[in-house]
Amino acid sequence: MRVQVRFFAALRERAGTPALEVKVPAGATVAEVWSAATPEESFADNVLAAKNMQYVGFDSPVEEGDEIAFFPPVTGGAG
Amino acid sequence: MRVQVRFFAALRERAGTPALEVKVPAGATVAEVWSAATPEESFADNVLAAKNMQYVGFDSPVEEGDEIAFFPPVTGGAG
Amino acid sequence: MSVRVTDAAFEPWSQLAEYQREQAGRAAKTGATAVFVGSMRDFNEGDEVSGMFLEHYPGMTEKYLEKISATACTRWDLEDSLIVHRVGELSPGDPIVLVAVWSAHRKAAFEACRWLMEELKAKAPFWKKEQLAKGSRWVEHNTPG
Amino acid sequence: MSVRVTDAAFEPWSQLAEYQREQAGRAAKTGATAVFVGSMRDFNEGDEVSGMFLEHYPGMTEKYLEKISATACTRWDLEDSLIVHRVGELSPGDPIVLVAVWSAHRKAAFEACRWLMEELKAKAPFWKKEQLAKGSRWVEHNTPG
Repeated sequence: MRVQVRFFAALRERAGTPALEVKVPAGATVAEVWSAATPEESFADNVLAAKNMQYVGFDSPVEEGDEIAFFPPVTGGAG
Repeated sequence: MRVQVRFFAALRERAGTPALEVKVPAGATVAEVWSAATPEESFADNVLAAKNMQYVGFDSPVEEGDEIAFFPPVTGGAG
Repeated sequence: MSVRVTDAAFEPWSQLAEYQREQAGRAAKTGATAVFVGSMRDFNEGDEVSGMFLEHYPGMTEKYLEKISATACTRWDLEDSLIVHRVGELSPGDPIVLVAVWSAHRKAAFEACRWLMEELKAKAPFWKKEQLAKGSRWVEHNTPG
Repeated sequence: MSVRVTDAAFEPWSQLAEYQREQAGRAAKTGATAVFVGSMRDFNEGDEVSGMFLEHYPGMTEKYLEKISATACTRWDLEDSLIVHRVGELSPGDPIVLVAVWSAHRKAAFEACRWLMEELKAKAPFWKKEQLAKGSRWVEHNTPG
């Protein structure tokens, strides 16, 4: 099945692209999407994931058409 | 000796005047100023006192020319 | 560090804009600003309030507000503070009090702003008299924070 | 309850004045307004910062800010809230974030405002990239509150 992958901030720069589509087997988890999307990066240390714009863990199951986003710890706000 | 007495808010209304001068013996305390200034009010329950614009207790000594203020609990601010 | 007691209606947001303009150049050092604005409600203790008279002790009130502002600067690492308090005749909705604190960090700004409001309500010499449908009454105590 | 993510510079005090004008009539019910404004400093971790790029996740960022605003309304008795957050290219001194909370009582306003800021900093999808004299760097973690 196909899922949409998005990267933000430093991960977007490392991935070299803000978005791509990957194919993963039915029943795949966010961790498998990460591996498919970033074949050169073995570890997902300090990487956060969101599924359809909600935070999820890397063990969360994925469905066809989901948007999976990976990004570093957030640094918004000020003060 | 003479001291200046000031009243605020409900106490000003009860006293019928915002300010008056009283004579008290040397070594008098704020409590004696209260008695001299408000002969009809025996108790000073719920009355705060300031000497020369600083909070003081009723047992605080008073000197010639001091400004002694009496007022109810404060209710400034909002929210 | 500024303290203002005024019998003229004030608009807190334009006061803040103006105050910050006067302090130009500080913005980039500050990082965090915490502000509290208290306004006159049209109800209190179950009654509709149509107007208010706010009395103060000229001289002592300003001294007290300056004292707590200085104390806040020693307890927290603050860049600046501003307290504005209205006196005289007020209408419902009128801003009564503005407390603003500038700091490099939000924790200090939040804590100092709240502390200043509590100290102000606890001991600053102001007294409120409410105008109700049936006459007026002095407010006898402040609500706890 | 309003959430705004904007790539245009904003002036927090005029935003607040304008927002309150839109909500006219509420002032007399509100009593307490607590506000936090966070601005871009010209230093961080010992380095001078000359500019900043603020990235966000369009869609998720707004959803997250709306979620915490709604949660604040269930945890405290609030009349309203406003969150404004800047994105894009910023200069030192520029306001980054505005959080404002309106309530009948100051305790709820203070607590909810601070809680919203902590939730925003902890999880709202924004990322800062600082421009230094020698190149740029992504900020790796937020300061604790």
